[in-house]
Amino acid sequence: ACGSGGPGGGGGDFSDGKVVLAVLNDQSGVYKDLSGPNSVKAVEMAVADFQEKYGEEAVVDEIEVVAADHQNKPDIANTKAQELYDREGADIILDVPTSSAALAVATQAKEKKKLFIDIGAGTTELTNGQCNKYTFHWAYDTYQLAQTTGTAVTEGGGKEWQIIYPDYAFGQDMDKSFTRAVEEAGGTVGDHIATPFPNDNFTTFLTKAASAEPDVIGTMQAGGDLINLVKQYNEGGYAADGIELAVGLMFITDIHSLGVEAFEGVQFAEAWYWNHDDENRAWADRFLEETGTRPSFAHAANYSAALQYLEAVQAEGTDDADTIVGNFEGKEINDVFLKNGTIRAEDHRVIHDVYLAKVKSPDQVTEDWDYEEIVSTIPAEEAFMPLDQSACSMGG
Amino acid sequence: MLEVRGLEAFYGDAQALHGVDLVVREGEVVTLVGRNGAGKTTLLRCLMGLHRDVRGSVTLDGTEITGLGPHQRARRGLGWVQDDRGIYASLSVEENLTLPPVTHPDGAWSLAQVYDAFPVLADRRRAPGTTLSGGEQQMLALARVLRTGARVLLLDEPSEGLAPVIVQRIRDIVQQVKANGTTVLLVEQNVRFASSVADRHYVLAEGHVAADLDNEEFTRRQDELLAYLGM
Amino acid sequence: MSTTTETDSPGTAPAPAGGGPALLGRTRGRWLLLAAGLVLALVLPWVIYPPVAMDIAAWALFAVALDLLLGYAGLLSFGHAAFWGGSAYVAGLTALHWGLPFPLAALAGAGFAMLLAWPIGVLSVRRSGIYFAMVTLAFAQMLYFIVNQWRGLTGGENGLQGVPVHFFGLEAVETDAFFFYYAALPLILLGMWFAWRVVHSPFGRVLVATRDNPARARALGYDVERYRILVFVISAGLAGLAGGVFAISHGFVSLQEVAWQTSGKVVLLTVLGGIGTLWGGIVGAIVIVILEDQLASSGFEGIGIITGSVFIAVVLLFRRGIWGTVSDALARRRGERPAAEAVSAADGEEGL
Amino acid sequence: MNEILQYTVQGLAAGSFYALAALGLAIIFGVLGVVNFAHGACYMLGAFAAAVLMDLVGLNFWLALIVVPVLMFFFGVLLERLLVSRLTALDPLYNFLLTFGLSLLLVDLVKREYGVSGQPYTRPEILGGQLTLGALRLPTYQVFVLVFSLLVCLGVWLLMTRTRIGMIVRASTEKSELTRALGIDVNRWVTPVFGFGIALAGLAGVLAAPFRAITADMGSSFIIILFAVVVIGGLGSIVGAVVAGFLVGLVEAFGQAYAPTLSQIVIFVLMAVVILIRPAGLFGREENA
Amino acid sequence: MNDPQDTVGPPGSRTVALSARGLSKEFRGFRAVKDVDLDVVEGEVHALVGPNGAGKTTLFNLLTGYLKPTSGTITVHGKDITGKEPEQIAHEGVARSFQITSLFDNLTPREHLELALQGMAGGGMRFWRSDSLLRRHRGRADELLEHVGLAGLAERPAGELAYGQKRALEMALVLALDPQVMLLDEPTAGMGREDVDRTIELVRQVAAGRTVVFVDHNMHVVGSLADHVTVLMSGEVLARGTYEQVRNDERVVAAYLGEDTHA
Ligand SMILES: Nc1ncnc2c1ncn2[C@@H]1O[C@H](COP(=O)(O)OP(=O)(O)OP(=O)(O)O)[C@@H](O)[C@H]1O
Ligand SMILES: Nc1ncnc2c1ncn2[C@@H]1O[C@H](COP(=O)(O)OP(=O)(O)OP(=O)(O)O)[C@@H](O)[C@H]1O
Ligand SMILES: [Mg+2]
Ligand SMILES: [Mg+2]
Repeated sequence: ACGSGGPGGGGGDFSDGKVVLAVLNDQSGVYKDLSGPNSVKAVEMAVADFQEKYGEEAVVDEIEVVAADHQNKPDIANTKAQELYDREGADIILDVPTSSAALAVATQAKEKKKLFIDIGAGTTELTNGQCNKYTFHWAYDTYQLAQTTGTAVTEGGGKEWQIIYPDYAFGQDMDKSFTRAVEEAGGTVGDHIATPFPNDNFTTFLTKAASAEPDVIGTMQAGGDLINLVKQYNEGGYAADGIELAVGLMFITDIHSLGVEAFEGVQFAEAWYWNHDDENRAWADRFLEETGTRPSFAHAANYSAALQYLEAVQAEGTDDADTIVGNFEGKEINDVFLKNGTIRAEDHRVIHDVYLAKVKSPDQVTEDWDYEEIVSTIPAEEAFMPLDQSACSMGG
Repeated sequence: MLEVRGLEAFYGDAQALHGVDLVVREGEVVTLVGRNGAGKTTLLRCLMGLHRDVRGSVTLDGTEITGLGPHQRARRGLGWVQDDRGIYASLSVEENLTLPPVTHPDGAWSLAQVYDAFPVLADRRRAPGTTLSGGEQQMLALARVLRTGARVLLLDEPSEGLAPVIVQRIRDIVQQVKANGTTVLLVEQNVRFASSVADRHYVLAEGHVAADLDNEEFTRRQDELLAYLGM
Repeated sequence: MSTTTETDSPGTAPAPAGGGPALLGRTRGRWLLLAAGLVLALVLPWVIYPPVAMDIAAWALFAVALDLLLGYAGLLSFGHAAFWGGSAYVAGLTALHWGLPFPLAALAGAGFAMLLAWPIGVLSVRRSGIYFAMVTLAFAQMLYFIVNQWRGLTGGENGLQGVPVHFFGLEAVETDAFFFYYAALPLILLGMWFAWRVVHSPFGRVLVATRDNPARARALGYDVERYRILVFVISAGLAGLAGGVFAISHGFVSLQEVAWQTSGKVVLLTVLGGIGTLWGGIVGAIVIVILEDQLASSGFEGIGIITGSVFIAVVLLFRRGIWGTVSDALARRRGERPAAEAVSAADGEEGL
Repeated sequence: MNEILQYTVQGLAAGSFYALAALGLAIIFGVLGVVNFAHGACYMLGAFAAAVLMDLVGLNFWLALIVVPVLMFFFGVLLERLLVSRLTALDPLYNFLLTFGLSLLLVDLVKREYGVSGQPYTRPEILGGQLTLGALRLPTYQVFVLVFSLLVCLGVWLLMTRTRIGMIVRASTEKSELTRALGIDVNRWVTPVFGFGIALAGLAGVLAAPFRAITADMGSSFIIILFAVVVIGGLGSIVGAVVAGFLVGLVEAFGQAYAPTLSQIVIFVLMAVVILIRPAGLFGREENA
Repeated sequence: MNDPQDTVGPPGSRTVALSARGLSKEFRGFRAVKDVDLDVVEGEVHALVGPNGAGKTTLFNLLTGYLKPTSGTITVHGKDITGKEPEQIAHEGVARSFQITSLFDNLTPREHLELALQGMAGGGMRFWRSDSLLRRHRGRADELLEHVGLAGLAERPAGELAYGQKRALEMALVLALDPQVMLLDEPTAGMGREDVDRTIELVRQVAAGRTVVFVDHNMHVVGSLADHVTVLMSGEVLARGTYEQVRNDERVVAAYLGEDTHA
């Protein structure tokens, strides 16, 4: 059952007479490039677009964007979230990468009965065991990553797999989802090799995995560990032996910083790519103007979430959280980020079309940030965890 | 050779030396006697430039060395043996000996000379310095400054804790060194030892020079001094 | 020749009996200070956002616990996150699964921290100085890996979420950070009082002696290792109490609590406040927790630049920390001797 | 059998990084009594310097192996003069804390300047590919790292034990006041030695550049393992640092191969066992308390 | 604590207070102490002399647990203490002083003694009591300070004392432990003659009813104090007997005293 708490004051439709969007993310740590300060920019773009679109018609004049840095520390995220809701009058918190931080903020959202749309975190718990009425998960999750890469690569011919995964919750989730996806697509998974995290030496693991002579080594490492692994995969000369590398989680910022040479031919799941179609590209051009860089999927998703929230506010004429939740649930959306998007009412997961991408070779690259080739599109319904597998019950 | 004027030294708020004046002439052996806590060690440390909190002037060979750092003073010919000997644990006996640079090659002892004078050191030349016994360490420390050829030796209680035979050996060495024309300023508690090697004696009491005696007078007034100084 | 009075060379400046804080030199001053401290503790959530006030209180106790070990036994633990975090998990788990009221959950956590500290202490106190720091760091790291792997129990890097506050059905405390603060404060104060008691006990005196000259202490019949182990366990227990309260107040426990950065942070608080002052850590906690909170909303990238610089500045310029510097200045004005640096250079034990 | 050989070489190659860096740590500790917490950050700076200079002035790997350690040497000299030297008379813990602060600062400065994603790096073509020895196939680069660092370790060991420099360095460490009074200008030695230790960390960083992710955080967990290495080897023991470095590399590789979930804990268990049996470390000198 | 009955051993009873059998110590191949047998009779003052490096300090370290013997056994009043830790041996009534002074630089002499007295009384682990407990030792502490001539310096941190004063404090600490067996390593080293005489007097006083073993190079001290002398040389016992016997032993003269024998 849904929570029954209504807004405190009956008279005003807007708390404090304004709408406050808060971006709580990592402004200095590992997710800085991927979302960080530029996510705040993306949200500001959404506000500007909203104000331009409705002008005088807008139901609220004052829209404020505030930002805070959680430094990837869940306790800071937790305190900051409370502060944003209580003191800064935030009506919604956006982004929050790092699973533990996201889960902590979700708990606060539930306590304070305020909205929270997560973009940066990958954990399926947000829409599963730990879901709640006020929390939405907008862009991607570990299930979707594994499902996308596992299915698409296997169907593309990589039948025999070895999986190397980091031995912590994210990696373990990914390993399970991957295995299921691969097997459903008709492939087989040999060894599941757990590695320490963080780790800078994967040579032993790669040797072990390659000794089974698989078609594909699936790796669930991320960030610096992924780079370590990819470099050592390249040094080991496994590509020449016909062993492909498929990656669970990779961001365009990774490719940008290391160069396409390092990742050439690597396949991975992508939630959104700036150069995929004209609509994306047009928005990416504007983003480039604002920030001097091309957007990652997280930037686009932040824009989308902020914009859709404001649309809901406009439609309902209030920033009351329960009303907005009502507006959101079951809504179908198409915007620059969400293609065939639906906000599932049952678990608040936002499903949309996602892609299997492949890193271009250096000679295919025609301009800065032109790194990816979209190999296939996975329809929304297939990419995300089916409802029957979710343990979400909104009452709890 | 060595001249000290108005030397004052402080430990925080406490003053340890209250204007010490003394002169050591070339080739002399001079002792510094005084009861525990009189400031003898402090004086030597000041001469070596190891004490930061000082006032007054020190000249060596007529040149003012007051502002110089310890290593510069060493290079000008001051050689110091500290009261707790200062043997390096991380260096072998031989390395302890070869560590200090030879500053005045004419008077410098060779390794062979050292080993000749102190056969124990030769036996244990590979052993880490501090595994020697207290007395062996004292010999090592003395031998070490002799190797540099220092022209003025500042020795802080070199006979302390040594077996009588060794004390005799040390005395012989001091005499030998003196015969070579080296100047020695010696802190001593052992009056017999002091009077057997030194030309003159400064009596230090409560941070200043209480008396300046030649050896004859020193021996003559020994009992009176002992009573006065509690030595 | 100039007369530079360098009081910061250790060993020359003596400490008052037991290296105790000179700020509390006089009985009247001591009472005034105590009263001021209590008032501060009581009004804190009125002037500072209550969850932040709670963080300050918890970190302050953590720093006091560390100073008990660092300042009075001369042992720098760089692995205290193990006890703070270990306790946080136990407190969280007991509250979550058994529904323990939070004071009991925090005490259970503290108990666990002490149990954990015992074997670690037995192994670590075999070395002192820098070695001790590295060994404790390594053990804490080991716990980190275990917590991370034991996902079924701890939630791995997602953390242990949804830890409830139980407080005998008192709803205000259970839901409102402001009231929770007052419910938790007695636990924190109890911990601080206990640390004070330890420092000013016969045990505390011996501890200082073992810090300054362990070989001598042994000749006097004191089993130095036993003293060190006991103070390690006590310190861990207090750190655990703080960690337990902290976890409950946040409603979850994350890997962050057992990570080495947490150990580093508490060392920072202690050093900033002043090593060997016992209460300095409180000042350190106030400064750093507020600073971090402010920085988080300031848009400034790179907290490490600030904390790193603070660290460097304190070590270079105010080695006695805020509390120590102020109390020395007061002591000097009264014509007393300033206290010596708690960590003395005399300890050549770990030489090459 | 083949695999065991393979793991052995891989373990030793990974150990090379530990050995080189631990050697620098040991030398710095030896001379200044300072445990340099910023050593991991210096390793990171070495890798970054290689990458950034390649990007800016096209400095190649071979030159980087010389230029970067030289730069790091001067960086170390600067650090010593500006910061570390101010604390020499004090308990080594203060310098430990200082360098801890320094590592936070350096890492975040690099993040601010270069972001958090990795830097690209290309190694010379000649070090690419595989070496085949019978049935054994090894990446050329790993073999290079192993041989190169063994040579460096040997050279440093000879320098410290067989030369006057080494002797002066050890003496200055132990009793700087006395060493001065014996006519040696200690400051002239302490500073370059600190720089030298930092240069070794930087060198390890350059070697890591082609093979590992060049990120601001790359030194953060590295330093922790490095501490375990020196505890196992015996703090301040040069031989100990090198042997334990390679040993830890091996233990890690075999742990990863045969007990992956435990592989990280294994190193710390090893450390605990060493402390239990030989508190001073495998090569540390036992001292009477 | 000392039981009055058994401290004053009648001179004839010849109970052995401290005994070593076949004691050896090897340092990385170097044998500093070789197969030493030593019996110290209750109530006597026993001097240990020998050239530098003979192994005296090492023997002391073995007897007090700071070093573990390579072989051999040590007993105190018939009780085997081989391999025990220093603090345990202290509790067996064996106390020592150090050749190189070893004090708590930040503590005053009075605090040193309070600490020492409390160590023997036990209760140092009581972290829940107030440290004013220590004050009950103050009377005895001041008495001891008086005894060694440090009464005026009771409140000065030990780090500021001159060497001779530190030696005196060192001595007071040993006394504070009220041991049955006292081991003094060069108690007069670095002292002026007056202090030496005062120390001799002091040792003589406290030796009443106790067993004392000491090392000293000052033959004057050995001659005035020792009932028995053991001469060590290269780690082995070269000679033993009364002072008179030993100083006339040719081997001892040759190896240790030199021709210049009287002090
Ligand atoms: N580190 C110190 N801090 C404070 N005072 C000191 C320090 N070292 C020495 N003093 C004081 O300075 C005075 C002189 O000491 P010094 O060591 O020079 O005496 P000394 O004549 O060498 O005595 P001894 O014969 O015992 O070696 C003494 O009163 C002593 O207490
Ligand atoms: N830790 C050690 N390692 C190696 N050798 C040692 C060690 N300690 C002592 N020795 C050696 O053992 C021998 C005996 O030393 P010890 O200190 O017992 O002599 P001592 O009789 O006390 O001499 P002194 O009267 O000069 O103090 C010496 O040759 C010394 O070098
Ligand atoms: Mg002296
Ligand atoms: Mg001796």
